[in-house]
Amino acid sequence: PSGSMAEGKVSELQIAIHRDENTLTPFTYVTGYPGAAVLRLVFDSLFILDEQNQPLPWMVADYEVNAAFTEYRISLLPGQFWHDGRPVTADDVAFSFSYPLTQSQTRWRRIAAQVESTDVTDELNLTIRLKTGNPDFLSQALTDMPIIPKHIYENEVDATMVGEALGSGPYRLVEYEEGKHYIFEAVPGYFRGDALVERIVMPIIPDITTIFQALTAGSIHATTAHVAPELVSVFAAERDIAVMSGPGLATTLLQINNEVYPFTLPEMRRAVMLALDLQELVDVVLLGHGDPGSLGFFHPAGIFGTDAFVPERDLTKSNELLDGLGFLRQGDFRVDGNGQPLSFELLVAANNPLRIRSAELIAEQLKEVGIDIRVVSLEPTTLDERVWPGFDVSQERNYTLSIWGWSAPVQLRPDALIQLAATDHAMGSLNLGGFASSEFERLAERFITEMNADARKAIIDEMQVLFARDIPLIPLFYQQVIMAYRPAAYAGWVLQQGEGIINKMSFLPGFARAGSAQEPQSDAAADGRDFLFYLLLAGVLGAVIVVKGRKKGHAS
Amino acid sequence: MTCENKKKQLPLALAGAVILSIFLIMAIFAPVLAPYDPHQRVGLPFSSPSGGHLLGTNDIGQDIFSELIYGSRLSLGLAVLTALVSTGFGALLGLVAGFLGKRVESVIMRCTDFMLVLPFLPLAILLAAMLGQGFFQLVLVISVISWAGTARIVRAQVLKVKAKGYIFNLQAIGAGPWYLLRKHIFREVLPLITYHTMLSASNAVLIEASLSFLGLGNPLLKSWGSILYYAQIRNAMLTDSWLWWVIPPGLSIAFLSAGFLLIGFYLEAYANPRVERGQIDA
Amino acid sequence: MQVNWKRRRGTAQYLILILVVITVNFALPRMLPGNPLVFLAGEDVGLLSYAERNELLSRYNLDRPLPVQYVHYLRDLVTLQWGDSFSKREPIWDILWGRVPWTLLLALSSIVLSSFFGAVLGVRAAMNRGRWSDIRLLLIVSFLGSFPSFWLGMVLIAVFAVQLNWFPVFGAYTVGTGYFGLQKLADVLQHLTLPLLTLTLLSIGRYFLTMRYSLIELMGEDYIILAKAKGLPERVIKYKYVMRNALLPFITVLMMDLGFVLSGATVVETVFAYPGLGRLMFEAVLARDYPLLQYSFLVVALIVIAFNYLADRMYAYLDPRVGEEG
Amino acid sequence: MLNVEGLSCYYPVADKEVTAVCNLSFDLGKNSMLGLIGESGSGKTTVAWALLGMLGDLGGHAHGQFTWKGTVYDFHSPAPWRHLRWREIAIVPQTAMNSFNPVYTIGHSLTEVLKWHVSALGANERSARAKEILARVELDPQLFYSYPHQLSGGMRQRAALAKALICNPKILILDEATTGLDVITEGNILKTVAGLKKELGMSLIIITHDLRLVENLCDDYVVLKDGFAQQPGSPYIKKLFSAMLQIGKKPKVADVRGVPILVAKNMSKSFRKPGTRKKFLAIDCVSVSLTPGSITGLVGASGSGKSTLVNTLFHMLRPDGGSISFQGKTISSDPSAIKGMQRQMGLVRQDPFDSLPPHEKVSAVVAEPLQIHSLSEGRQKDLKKVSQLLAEVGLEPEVYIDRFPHQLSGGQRQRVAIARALVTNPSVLVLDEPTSMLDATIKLEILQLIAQQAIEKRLAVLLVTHDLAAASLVCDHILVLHHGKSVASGSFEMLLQNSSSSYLRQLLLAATDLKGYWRHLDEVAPGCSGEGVGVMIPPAVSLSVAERISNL
Ligand SMILES: Nc1ncnc2c1ncn2[C@@H]1O[C@H](COP(=O)(O)OP(=O)(O)OP(=O)(O)O)[C@@H](O)[C@H]1O
Ligand SMILES: Nc1ncnc2c1ncn2[C@@H]1O[C@H](COP(=O)(O)OP(=O)(O)OP(=O)(O)O)[C@@H](O)[C@H]1O
Ligand SMILES: [Mg+2]
Ligand SMILES: [Mg+2]
Repeated sequence: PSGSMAEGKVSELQIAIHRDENTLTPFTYVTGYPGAAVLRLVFDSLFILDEQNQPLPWMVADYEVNAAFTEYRISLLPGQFWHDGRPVTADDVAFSFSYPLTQSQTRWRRIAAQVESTDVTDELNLTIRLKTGNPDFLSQALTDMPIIPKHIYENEVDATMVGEALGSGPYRLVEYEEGKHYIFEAVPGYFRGDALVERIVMPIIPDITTIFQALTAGSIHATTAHVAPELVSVFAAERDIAVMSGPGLATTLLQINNEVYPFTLPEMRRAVMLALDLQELVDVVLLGHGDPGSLGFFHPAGIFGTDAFVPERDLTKSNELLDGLGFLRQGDFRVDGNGQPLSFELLVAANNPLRIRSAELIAEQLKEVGIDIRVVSLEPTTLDERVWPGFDVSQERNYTLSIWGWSAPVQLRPDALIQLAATDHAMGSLNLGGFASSEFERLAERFITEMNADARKAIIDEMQVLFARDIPLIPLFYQQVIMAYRPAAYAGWVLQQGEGIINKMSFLPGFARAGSAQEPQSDAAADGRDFLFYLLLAGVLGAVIVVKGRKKGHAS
Repeated sequence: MTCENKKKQLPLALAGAVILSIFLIMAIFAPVLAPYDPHQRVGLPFSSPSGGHLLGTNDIGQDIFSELIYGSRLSLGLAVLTALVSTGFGALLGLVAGFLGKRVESVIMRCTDFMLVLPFLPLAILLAAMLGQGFFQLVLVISVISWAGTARIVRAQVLKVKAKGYIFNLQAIGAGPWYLLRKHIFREVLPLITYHTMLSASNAVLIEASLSFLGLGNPLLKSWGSILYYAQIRNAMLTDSWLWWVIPPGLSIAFLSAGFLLIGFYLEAYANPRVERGQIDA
Repeated sequence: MQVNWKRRRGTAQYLILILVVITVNFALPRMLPGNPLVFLAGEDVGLLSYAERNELLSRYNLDRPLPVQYVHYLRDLVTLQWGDSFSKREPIWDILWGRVPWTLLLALSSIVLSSFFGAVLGVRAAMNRGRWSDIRLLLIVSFLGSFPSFWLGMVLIAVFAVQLNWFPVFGAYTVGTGYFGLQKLADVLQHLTLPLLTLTLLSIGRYFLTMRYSLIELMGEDYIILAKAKGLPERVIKYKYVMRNALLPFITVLMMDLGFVLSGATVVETVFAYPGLGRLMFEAVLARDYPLLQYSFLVVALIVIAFNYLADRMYAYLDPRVGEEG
Repeated sequence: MLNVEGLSCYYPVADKEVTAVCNLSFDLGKNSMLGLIGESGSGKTTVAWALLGMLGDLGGHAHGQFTWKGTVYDFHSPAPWRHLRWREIAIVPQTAMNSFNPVYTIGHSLTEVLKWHVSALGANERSARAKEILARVELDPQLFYSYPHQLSGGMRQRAALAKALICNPKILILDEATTGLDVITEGNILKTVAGLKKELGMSLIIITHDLRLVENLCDDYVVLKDGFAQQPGSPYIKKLFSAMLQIGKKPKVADVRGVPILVAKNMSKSFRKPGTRKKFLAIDCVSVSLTPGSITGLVGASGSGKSTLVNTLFHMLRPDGGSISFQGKTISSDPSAIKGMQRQMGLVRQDPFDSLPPHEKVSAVVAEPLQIHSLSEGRQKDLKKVSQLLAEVGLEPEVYIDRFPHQLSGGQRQRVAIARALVTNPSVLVLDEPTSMLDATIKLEILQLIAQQAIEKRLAVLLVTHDLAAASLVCDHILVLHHGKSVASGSFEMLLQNSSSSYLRQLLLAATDLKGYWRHLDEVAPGCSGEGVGVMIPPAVSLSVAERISNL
């Protein structure tokens, strides 16, 4: 039930969310996507990321950063209120940057840990002082940290006990039923203008196929779920459904355990890399709706990436490298120096068909250079436990190769490569392959102390070069973010790169796209389904006739 | 009427046998019958049926027809093996429990109670983590969870049969429990056991598919269930491809269990000769 | 005296069973690879320092030796202080309360429907044993029961929800409406239809076959033949007289099915986004949410045991010859 | 009232049709009683079921016509059976003992019929009527609350009669309905039925082997032989009637006393009283001892505990008290000892419809004890033995050996059961009403067979019977049970002379002369023991068992 109201406003939208994100407070939500994304409808942050993931002042009227990147002076825009009517003050902001330290929620805690002190000047002004200078604090932390109401949290020892999601964002969470739905209502008099959609109803639908059935049926108007590649053409042909797409930032990669022979040898890793045909992966698995991975990890279209590191397949070179290592062919496959066949297990999560398919393709591709890959699918948490035991890279890993993935925010972090490859367990907290390189360590140290933006970018480029040379891991592809929605219901959607269309900008005047109703497209709607329908109808009719016939038989 | 019945039942049993043997032949001669290696990508992903690919190709371009033929190996094997193991074990315990009664019975029954409430999903994960995710592990997992049901039902039926006068009579003239179980009780519950064998056979195939659906199975095994799983997860229902991707494996599973049922039908006539007695609609 | 002893032994056995179940529900989740850290620490769990991780573990008593944890669990269990779920961040009681009614609605109605139709069709088939109508029914029922549940669910959605728009695609009710009273009821029933149909089609086969078998086994009995000679209406003989005798195995199937639908409808609940226990448990398993797992499994286990116990007790009532000395 | 024209009935047996009844015609007048007699397997039961249109349910089919209230119906076509059954024609089937649904109480079964046929009655009225009718057939109205398996064979037969009477049918078919009753009860029951017949203008078809009944009660009779009706006065009919047993012709005393092989001392068994929590003793300190070569008769009213005693002897019921010793050894609860004892014992249970495995052919049924006790000497030899035994009990092996039990008549099943009991050459034979469904000729043959076996093979026999004539003929020793107590024991003659047991006298009186007994009952109040009882008892003549057999 929705209807366009006057002035292009919409009274209600049904947006399916593909998993339960608990009470949707900063301390109870579960995943970065869709959890944190939806959370931002309710909670504001000082800055937000715009369409291109560039920081944009939001709650902030004016700000100033000192040269050492240790002091961030911020003055808030007036007229901001919590959903319970109290005004948002600098005090709340300061509280938001200290309170998470007492909590176990790591994402906020990590930010708060950088803060040495906060200095509240008056109602609307404060200064945040960092322990060490960090030029990325604005883009990484100030855009991220949700501002929470001090009066709600201040006496709470365990923040997860606060069930009510009370923020200052454009939407108020009015109802949450565990496992069933969320309902949001636009907050009147929001300081950036009244939201264009009065009410958002988010049913929780765990099965993606069901979500798209519902979208086809018209019972939902949009969804947090990304459209599967094979559906793009289907939806494109569908009159009532529009599709929006952009590069994806979620990275699917071949994680290599650098500590397991022969992958301890960079040549071996390089040989594997050269034997892979990433474009084929994209074409077959993603049907072209994605981009092949860059060895420098960062998406070429992203902030830090360049397309210089997208590898080309080169079987001859790969073979040469392997031969050079003394891994000679014996029959179909090669054997290593100890006479052991080059045969490895490739672990993959059993719940992710794209990754399973990728693994199968990789096995096929590596077979061509004489490497035997046995794909093993594992229940996701079991896989985690083998690749990333205890989520602690210092613990003993138990795998050789695995198809792994990092979510979109990792692509946005300037220090992503350090996390992925630094030897130090605290810094290289995502270094699942146990990559160790003194050269890289030096780069990392330089990066941390460097405050100049351009110099930092240069170091990142150097790191990417090193990645492309030593190959600690092999990024396979970045799946495009494709979103589908019913334009007749609402068309103001803004696609944030790598994330999707569920964000504040989609709903706020001045940010949302103009021109709501879209022209209906061609009506070549899936004939197959019509056929299915008639077939089943015939089946039901047949059954009815049979039963009736039997009854008659009885009567006589 | 007996004559009619017999005449009618023989072709049925034959039909069942034919269906099963077709699948069996499919399984045994898969390499000969299948046009392609089902693990090989031989066409464009998601292509429609054509001369080269009778049932089109799947999401990465493997030939669905070949997948189907090779799938019969695993599905048939899984169905038969699980059915035999779980019903065999379950029926045996059910018979013993129902007939011997007393302490044996209550111990066995508490075991079945326990099996019935044993949480299946964690168990499946645990066994998969400990034993791996191969074919035999799958057989084991599915058997472990399904024998208890058979045991309970068989036991309930045995209790009923045990109360019959002729069993009482035979006991009186010295028939021991094993003798009675073997010669009479087993025979009386044989149709029920056959049904359960058939049900567990098709159930095994379904459980395998469902495990895949939940991301707990092994979608790498080429089975009918995994073909369906990919069809489902790659949204075959929203495109045209359901016609050649979803219907054939679905029908195969259905025909397999129909085949088993028809055979069971014949067995039942053997176990209970009073076929023509007491048909109320006569 | 003797009876008394027997009963006491029976009770003891059930106590042991329940204790074993309690223990297994404690141990099994903890034996799984992985841990619930990701839900305790949020998404950036990899950034936890060593000390932070330890602190977190100790806050939830996860660093204690298992026996100690077990004792804690037992204590919480009996004092009914079940605490919060790791992944849901809500009291387990509340979570269960939010789910159990829906599960019961789905489970019970599917059991009622499938047992009813299974029984009726089973009687029909048995009465026509060996004839075409029997074989036809047998084939249809076995055929329908041979499709994977997710597949069946999807087909139903595609036809009845998307194409015909007769039923909603997902959920247990329309979200965000002010329905109440009859309107609400109609809405809930509408949402119930498709998942119910799926579950029913799936489990009808068992009832059908069990009923058919039990009847055929009875059909030759002299008292059934006499019942007909007594001029009782056919309907009465079929659906009352004869069915009563077939109840013993039938009830067994029924009680067992209950356990299955309570916790095993995961797939159907997922496909239809139905907020039942099955999906909850499945998510809890993936999350390694120990407390939620152990208590929800326990609740289901107790319900199942209770019903099977009931079934056992009913045997003697259902067939007075059973359970007497002989 | 009812006119049957050219009734033929067929059963399929192994792809062939056997004709059970051929071209039978008869009339049944209003308020009349028709006897349907003939030897075992001649088609009597078949006729009865055909009249209810039930042959189809037994696997057979019928041809012919019948006229009912002026309308002609075809047996073949779906006649208005629904309206005829029970309201107009009711039956006490030969399977009466097995005709109650075991999961319902007797009361439920009775009221159910009422519910569907006499819709005007309320629930309370229905149960009142049911209890009343139970009392009428000499059953304790409390049995309303019992389950069928808690009743003795005779009690079940009477309950079946109650069920048949409860709707006041116009025609009542009694198919061997009194075989499980002692003569006194039988007399009383028949009197009740006769009374009802007069009262309600009911017609009866009585199927029986007891020709005295036919002689004394029936207005007319039809004699069947191999499915064909016999002309009145045909030699076959004469032969049939001459074979009637006359009690008292050859009584005897025997003292073949040896060492008893089976001794049961002070056996007691209690059951719960129906509808209450109280217990009663079904057998109360009863002792029996069986000696090789002798036949012990166990007689007593229906429900007096005979079958219960038999069951305890076979360890199928755990007695509350008492001990059993076999071949001098006390048999405890040790299974192997029990099995060893059971191996040497043969058993024929009271209800032949409930004691044969339904899914085995006769050959397998009879040979089964050999299998059980691993006495089998190979298929061929076993089969030969079985054939021989079947022939001895009067069943042609070629015809019957490949049939299933449900394809046999009641008497045929009884004989199969006897053959089965004899197949292991047991040393103790326990027979619970083994000849109740047999006609006089075959009965004599069977009794002769048993007696012969007793002598030749030194068999100890316990014969439970209501047929005092038979008992007096073959039994060396008789034990009389009354309400679970052993009230008298000794040789037949001794018991007659020592007339302390008025109960036995009554029994004998009734057995000797039915008409006289009935008259006697009419004169004196029911249940009394009159003066002239002794008069009818013939003088005792001592005869050895061997002589008795030659006399038979
Ligand atoms: N269902 C059946 N199938 C095949 N033959 C049958 C069936 N029922 C009875 N018969 C045969 O039909 C003949 C007549 O049987 P019926 O039961 O009418 O005999 P009866 O006169 O009642 O004998 P009895 O006095 O022993 O009860 C017998 O030879 C019997 O073997
Ligand atoms: N299982 C039982 N439960 C309760 N009462 C029983 C049970 N079996 C027998 N009785 C009762 O015990 C008494 C004796 O029964 P029994 O069968 O021994 O009689 P019977 O002498 O064989 O009679 P009949 O000649 O009628 O067969 C009856 O009153 C009967 O109701
Ligand atoms: Mg008869
Ligand atoms: Mg008796």
